[in-house]
Amino acid sequence: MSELSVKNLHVFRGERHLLRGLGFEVPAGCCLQVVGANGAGKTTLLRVMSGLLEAESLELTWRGERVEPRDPEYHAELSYLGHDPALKSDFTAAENIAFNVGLRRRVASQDVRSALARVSAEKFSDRPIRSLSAGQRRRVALAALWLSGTRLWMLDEPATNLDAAGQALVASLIQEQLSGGGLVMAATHQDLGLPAAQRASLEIGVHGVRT
Amino acid sequence: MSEFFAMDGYAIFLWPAYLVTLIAILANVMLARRAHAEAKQEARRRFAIEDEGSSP
Amino acid sequence: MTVRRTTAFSAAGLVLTRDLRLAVRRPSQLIQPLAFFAVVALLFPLGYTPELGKLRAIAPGVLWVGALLASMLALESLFREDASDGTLEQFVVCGQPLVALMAAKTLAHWLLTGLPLTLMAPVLGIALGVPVEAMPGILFSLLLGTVTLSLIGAVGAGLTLGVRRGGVLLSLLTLPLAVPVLVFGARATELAISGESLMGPLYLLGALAVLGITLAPLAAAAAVRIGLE
Amino acid sequence: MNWTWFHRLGSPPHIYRIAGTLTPWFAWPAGLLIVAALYGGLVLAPPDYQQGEGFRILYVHAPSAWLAVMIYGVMASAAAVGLIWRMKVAHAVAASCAGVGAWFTAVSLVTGMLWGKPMWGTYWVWDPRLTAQLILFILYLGYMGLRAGIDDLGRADRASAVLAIVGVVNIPIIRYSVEWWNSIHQAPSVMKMDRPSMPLDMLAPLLMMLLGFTLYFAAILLVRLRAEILRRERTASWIREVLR
Repeated sequence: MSELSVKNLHVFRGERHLLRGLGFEVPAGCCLQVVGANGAGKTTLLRVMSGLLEAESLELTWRGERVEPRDPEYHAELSYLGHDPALKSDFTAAENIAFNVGLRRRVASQDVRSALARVSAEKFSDRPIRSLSAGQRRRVALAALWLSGTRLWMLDEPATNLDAAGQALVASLIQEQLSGGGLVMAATHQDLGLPAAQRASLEIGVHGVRT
Repeated sequence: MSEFFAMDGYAIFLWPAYLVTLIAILANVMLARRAHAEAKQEARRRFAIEDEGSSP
Repeated sequence: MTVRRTTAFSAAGLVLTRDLRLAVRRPSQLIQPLAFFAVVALLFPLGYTPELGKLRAIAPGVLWVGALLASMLALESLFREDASDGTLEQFVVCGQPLVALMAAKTLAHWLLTGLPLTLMAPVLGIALGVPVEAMPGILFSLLLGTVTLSLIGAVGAGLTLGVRRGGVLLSLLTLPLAVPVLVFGARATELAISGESLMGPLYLLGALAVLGITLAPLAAAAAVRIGLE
Repeated sequence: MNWTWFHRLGSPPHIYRIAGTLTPWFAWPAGLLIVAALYGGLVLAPPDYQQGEGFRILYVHAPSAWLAVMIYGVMASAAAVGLIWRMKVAHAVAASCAGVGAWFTAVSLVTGMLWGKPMWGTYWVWDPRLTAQLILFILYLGYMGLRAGIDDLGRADRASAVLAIVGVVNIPIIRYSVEWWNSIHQAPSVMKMDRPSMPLDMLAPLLMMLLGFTLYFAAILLVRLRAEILRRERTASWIREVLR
């Protein structure tokens, strides 16, 4: 039985029956790449799995136990990176990371610096987010993700606004997470350069995946 | 009969009150029936879209 | 590396300090409700009468309606900013009880708007002919009242999160729920001005505050979860 | 492709059918009771020694006021059931209540004012019960405004459910605070008519009207419920037979 399994997932967005009876499994140390046309429901799937969106019906099993996607214990082991990086524009990168990760676990300023170094964002760590470019902000968000040390990552287009080096950073962060036994669900068309054993893909069609 | 309607002077307050209540009762009957009819109409439209959508 | 998980209490503390530090960085937002309250209170003499004797009679109503509308004004930004930059979503997903974080945000909102409004009321009271001896009574009743207003407002702000142009709806939802606070508060102020004991309405205001503290964060958490979808 | 969502309690197709068969069983008795109560109230009941014939407005005012409060209670409890057990049918019931409730709150206000005019010479009197009904009307407007403001039906259901529950907790507090506010300011009070002291031939029509209005509401609720169920069940297969 794999770490994360989903059965009978039905989601409506307004009138549209977006996800119809979706089911899949993600073993430990594996990255499930969610692909599909725009508006097919990739973001919806990730938000439902993160407990941010209520599904019509969903049977979610996490580490062998049936859980509700809104359960705080499940959330404690999950990180969600959405379209906009969760950063306060009046704070500096360091302050933002200290807060976002601090909500989850004790964080020392040394940890924050090492996270910023991991995403090579040291040089703009003390400037308010307001003054950073979209790509730089995305790097700061990735630093917080890396530092959070959660087991399950839900990434929605993680490489948006990133240059080639940035995309390579995303791939290496994911590889690092997988080698540590973690799981990743990423909605991205980017080739993450993962070996077949660590990669699975889920096609979300306009009519959703038929069971 | 006419002194019944006069309601010894209270007529201009009493009958409007009953009229307003009657209007509310009838309006809600009509609104409820129309809501149901509209819901059925929408359902037919949805099925039409789905049937034409999913047939290959 | 052993990872020591943040307790709910310290997470709430983090949210509280974050909001206070954010407010310090952009003080203009703090001034607006106070300016609004001052303008509302000072319009009455112009619209009614300069005679302090007459103004004193309507002072309780003016102060409380003014405080109510001013705190309503500040509610709009309670969640909207965090929702737009994605940080509110992290509150839901960070594994901490959302109720605790909502309580922290509401407390921060009260410290930044309710408390300043309360401290400002006596000053405006003087302009409305309120005797100085009444100041403690006014302060204390507004202190309790503004707490409940912030709590009710948090629920309203959460519910209207997912609504386009939710500002007007926020007031429509919040004002009827604030009627008890207004009634007891204005009466407490009236008694304070006339020098009588205001313990009665004060207890009732206290009761409303306690009820608000226990229920409002729960409702606000549910409302925000739904509003963010 | 055939899928249906099974809810533990009251699966939608089942409720839809029951609502259909029950409606006439509520509608007809309601009609008869109301007509009988009208006759009793307008013809048989003696005039009030104080308010004369004017008191007969009671027979439409009191039942409307009762509906206004009772419907909010039904709406809030349906909302609570819907929120706690995630039952769409319960949300459908709550959605069906709001319109009727607001209507009859308005009726109770208008009839209250028409009753107050001969008594106090002015249409609006800050009588505690009238004031409380006015606030209740604003609560209904807020509820309907919130529902209208959210496009997604599921989200509208849950958000309005939270509001209904918060509202119902506050209604007794608001009523108490308005009564308290009235007592300290000795404002005039129109509705001194407390029911038990009324003689039987005055009281009987009132009780019949109350029951008649309640059954009437039940009939309206069932019709609206069918509409709301169809909206929420979207393209469930059982709807095909219904539409045939």
